[in-house]
Amino acid sequence: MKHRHRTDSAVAPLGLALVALAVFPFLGGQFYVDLVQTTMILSIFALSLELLVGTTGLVSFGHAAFFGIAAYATALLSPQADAPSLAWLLPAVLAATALAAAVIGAFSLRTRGVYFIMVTLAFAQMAYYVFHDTKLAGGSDGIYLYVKPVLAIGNFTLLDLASAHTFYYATLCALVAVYMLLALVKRSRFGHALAGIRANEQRMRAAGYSTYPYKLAAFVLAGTLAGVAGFLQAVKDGFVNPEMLAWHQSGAVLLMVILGGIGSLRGAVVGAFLFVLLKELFQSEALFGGFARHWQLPLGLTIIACVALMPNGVVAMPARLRRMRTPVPHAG
Amino acid sequence: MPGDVLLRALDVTRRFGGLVAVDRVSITLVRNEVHAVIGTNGAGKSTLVNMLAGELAPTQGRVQLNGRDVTRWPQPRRARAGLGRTYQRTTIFPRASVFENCRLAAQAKSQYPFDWWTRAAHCHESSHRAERAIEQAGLAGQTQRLAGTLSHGQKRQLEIAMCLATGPHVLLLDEPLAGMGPEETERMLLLLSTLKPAHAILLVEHDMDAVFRIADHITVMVNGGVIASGDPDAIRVNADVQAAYLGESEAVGTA
Amino acid sequence: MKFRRQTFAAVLAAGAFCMAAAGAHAQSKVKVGFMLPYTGTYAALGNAIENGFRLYVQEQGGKLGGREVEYFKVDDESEPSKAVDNMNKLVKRDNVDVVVGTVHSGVVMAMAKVAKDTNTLLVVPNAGAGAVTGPMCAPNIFRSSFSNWQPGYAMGKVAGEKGAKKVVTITWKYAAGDESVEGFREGLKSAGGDVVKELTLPFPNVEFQALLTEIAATKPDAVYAFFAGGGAVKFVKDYAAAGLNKTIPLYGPGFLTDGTLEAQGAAAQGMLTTLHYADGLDVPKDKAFRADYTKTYKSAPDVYAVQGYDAAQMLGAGLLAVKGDVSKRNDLIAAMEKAHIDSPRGAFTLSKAHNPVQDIYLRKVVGNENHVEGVAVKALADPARGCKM
Amino acid sequence: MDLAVFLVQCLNAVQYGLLLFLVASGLTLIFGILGVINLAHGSFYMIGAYLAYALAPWAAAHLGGGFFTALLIGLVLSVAFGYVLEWAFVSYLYHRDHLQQVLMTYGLILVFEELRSILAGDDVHGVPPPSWLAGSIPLGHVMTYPVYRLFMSGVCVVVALGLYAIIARTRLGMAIRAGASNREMVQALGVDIRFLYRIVFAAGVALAVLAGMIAAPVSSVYPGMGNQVLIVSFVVVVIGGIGSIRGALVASLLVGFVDTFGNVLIPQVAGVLVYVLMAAVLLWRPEGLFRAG
Repeated sequence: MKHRHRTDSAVAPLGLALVALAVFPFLGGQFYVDLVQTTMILSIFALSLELLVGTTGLVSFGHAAFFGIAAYATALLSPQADAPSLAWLLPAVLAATALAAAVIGAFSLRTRGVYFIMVTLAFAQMAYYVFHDTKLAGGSDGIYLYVKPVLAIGNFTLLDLASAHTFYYATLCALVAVYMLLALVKRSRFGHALAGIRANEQRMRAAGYSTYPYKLAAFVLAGTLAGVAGFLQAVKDGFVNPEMLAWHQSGAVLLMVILGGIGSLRGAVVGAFLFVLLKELFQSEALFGGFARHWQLPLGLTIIACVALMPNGVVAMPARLRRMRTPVPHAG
Repeated sequence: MPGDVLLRALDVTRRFGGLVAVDRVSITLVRNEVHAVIGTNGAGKSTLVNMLAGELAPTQGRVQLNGRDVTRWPQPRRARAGLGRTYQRTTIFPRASVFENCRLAAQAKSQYPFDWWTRAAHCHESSHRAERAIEQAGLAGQTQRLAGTLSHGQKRQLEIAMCLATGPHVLLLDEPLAGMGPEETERMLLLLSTLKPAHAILLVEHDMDAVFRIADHITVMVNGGVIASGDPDAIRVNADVQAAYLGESEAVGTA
Repeated sequence: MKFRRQTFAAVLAAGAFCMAAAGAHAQSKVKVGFMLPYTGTYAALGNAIENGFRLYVQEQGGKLGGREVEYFKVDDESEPSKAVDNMNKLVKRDNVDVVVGTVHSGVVMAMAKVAKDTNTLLVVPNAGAGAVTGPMCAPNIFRSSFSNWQPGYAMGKVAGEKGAKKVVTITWKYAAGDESVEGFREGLKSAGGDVVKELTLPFPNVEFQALLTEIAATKPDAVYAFFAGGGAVKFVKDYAAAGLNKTIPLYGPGFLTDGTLEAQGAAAQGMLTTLHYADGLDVPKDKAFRADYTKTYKSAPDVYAVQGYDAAQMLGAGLLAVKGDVSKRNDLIAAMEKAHIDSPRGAFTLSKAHNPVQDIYLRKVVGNENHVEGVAVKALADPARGCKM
Repeated sequence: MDLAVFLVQCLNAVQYGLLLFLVASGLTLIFGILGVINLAHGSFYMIGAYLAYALAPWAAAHLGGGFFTALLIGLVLSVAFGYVLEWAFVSYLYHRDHLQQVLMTYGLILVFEELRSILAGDDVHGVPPPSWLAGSIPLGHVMTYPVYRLFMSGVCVVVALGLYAIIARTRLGMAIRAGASNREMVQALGVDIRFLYRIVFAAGVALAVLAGMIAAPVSSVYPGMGNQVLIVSFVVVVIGGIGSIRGALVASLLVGFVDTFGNVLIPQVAGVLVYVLMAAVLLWRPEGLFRAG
């Protein structure tokens, strides 16, 4: 019974959020539609990291590498003049990203704990400098993507990402798809094994799980899904820059995941939206006047307050409040 | 059935830098037999268990499981081949239910890592095996409890249940009685005796009364080497063993 | 209970987004959007540019082309990966008529892309990325500053004329540095010298000692350095501390010493740099500009303020021609193209690719001033390679 | 590269390495003993540099002293600052996981950076070295070596020796070494663990501030200067092995050499070299060169 109740209460706000996102383009101005779309892309990015950090307990500080590699792959594989087909571009980009994740993961996963954090950072920095310092893809100034991809059968265009509306809904679909995929993964045997690895890897090995391939599979899956976000970002902006791979980008997405609440998919999405919302709020000149240019100060203080008051993230807040309301029954 | 040699270690040695933690130890585990390894602190018992389980590679020597050389096999592979172990410090998943703890352990037998569609909870094979292990370990009433809320004794039982859920033939039990009260100890010894017929059991234990009650064979280690090996009666009267244990108590007395 | 509270939270979050979506819609004023760095390394530059722009508008009685001006501001954080969103904030949310920005080259690349896609008028008040008035050039993209190539080329010419045959260049490994060094090489070659060694270090490292040793070992006739901000200060000081300035002259584009002389102190004295602006110019407009700026902002203007000021002038010239009617886009652009900008730096016109065709001054550091020594190259135009306009 | 140039480059490498050590040693202490990942460590370096910028003229005007008076005041302030910071923020982090530490100390970076902008503006400022250290020593025909850089190296060596002496020889050091591995043992030594943590954190902050202050005359002060140092310090700490002062020293020098010679010999890949070094070391020794303990 307990299980059922939990599922119900989780589905209702999710459904509502989905409806809100679906009708948003009819309500908000073009900029806000764009902003929500960017935030959805960030949500996908955060979700992919959640699989590593929340589910598997692998704290990667270099996740932006896959976001950026996918974006660069998109830009490099797209032809200059005519629209590439989504049918081959997306798989190709994801394959490239998965390959990068497999290589980086294979090395990084030899270490653990804080050392893993730092090795992933090191690999991300290497990727950053590859794009920043070489002429491979426009160097530090970045590279353009001129034509947005389409999905067509014969002459019939199914999906043209050049249309803002279509692209918005394509992004929403991608978000839902990634969310559902991860929800499936989390409840599958694979997901339970990952959760076991997070809780106690030694026990999992003693039980007969070869944990390294499991972790590598999670790493590759997370990298590939970050690639979905990178692909969408590149197509949306039409511009890719090395800063997409920079360490502070990895830090920002980690922040979103923690802010929302480790260990739940909702947390990653809520964290991404909250992060963007807070930034918009503090940057608003209408509210803060001239002080808006010091927006990092209230943002920093809010983050500190979040850590102090909401150690388990925002999504854990309702439960926490409830516990504070209901007096704890005294034993005896 | 009795007499089946399930696990055999031949001259296994482990060095850490200049220190020899385990020095040419040979040991044989037979079905329907509890083989206890005793020794002072730092005698190398845990290192030996770790080498048998595959967590630590021996510097020298061989390990055979069911007659096959598994010296180079990593721990998970040995586990899948029927080698189960428990740890001195409990290694349960405290935030999951007792059932899920065992189910996850049992799932190691049918992993299907890329079947992302089937719910883990719907994996009947592992559920079934988990239930059986829980029953065997005497936790039948606690199935839905969170593992972290169990009593210490129950946690030790769960540790064994998780080990059993993987369907092992060989059990390596590292101090299963540590920190247990008399009643819990009795329960655990009873459990071991019910497991004995189908398993070969290695028991590392400090509780001498329990060891001499239940063990069929005892190996005594000092400073990484074996000083005596034999049935309980032989060990009880062994002069070397007495000297070693007396020596230890003397040392404790003067410290 | 639980269900209701969570639902409520979701509604609240959605509502907050919608509320923020409702913006003001006043059409009577010309809307100018500043997309400039207000935090981080380039914050001071962003402020100077905005001040310069506002100063010109203020001088015109708060109007451009007869219409009042309304400002919108976005902090670009010098962050290219957020640049498209930030640009959209001005273009799509605030519906500005023109965007002014920015400092960082990578950010400006993204801005140019959005400006092109949405056909928004863009005036770049600093970033010298060659592509903006090169391959990315467009009718609606203007620059009031310089291209990285320009000061580099001028310095190369001067260095060559001063007899430097073998020159070592040093810069961060990034696009702006490459472009500047490329310009320098062309200038130097045209005057008979050549670059014998190109030293680089990863951006934004400031540990120069190893490369200074390398320079000392190479013993070139001169060194050309491209750095900015804290890196520029540190490089000039390290160069002097290593004693190299006594035997090997250090040249650079003006950014090496602009706005940083207080910090560089004695180390920069006597250094020669080239830029489209200088202290002590014999330009009446400059004297008036400086007096006004100092009075208004209680601080001395710099080249960034001039670039901001001229961005406003260029826009003003265009708006004047169409009497403030921004819908007459073609006429507005044509007027901007033809404008003679009476800049504090000296009058300039715009090239076909919309980059200033301007005198590049040779300047010498004297005290806390980049004092003008003369004109290094008169009316220098960027080659605008790759521009099809 | 002839021998003379090679030797000068070695000097450069050592000198850079020693400065890195000064920043990284504080980080590794806080990391190893308190178990806190402190992203704000770079901010302390920045605060140090701005302190030097603000205090030197003030000390000269009011106390008659120059750089060293400022250095002393700065150190006292930074210890007090570290002490208060530990009490106000960091002490909540000990029983939290690494992720929350990352989050909170990231928040602190933003706060410090904005406070810097509000209090000191966004311009680049120079800090003059004390006049008697302003000279330089000739080195070969063309080049001279600034005395101040040698002084910096000297300070770093003194700090390294001091840290070694404290950790190896004193009761506090024993508690610190024990604290890295075993909290109960610290209590057995009769040291209040909370007090020990507060002291160690304050010392870590003071080391970073000191590094910032003595680097200020060379590096000048500018926005964002802390972030640059942060990442490379983390690299040093991880290569050396978390919590190991000796490891931090060796790793600093290693990074100093790799960076110096990388920039000169293979500038094409200089950017990634330090990270390649870190990845290589960790693949070879997954817990750094020297494990603390």
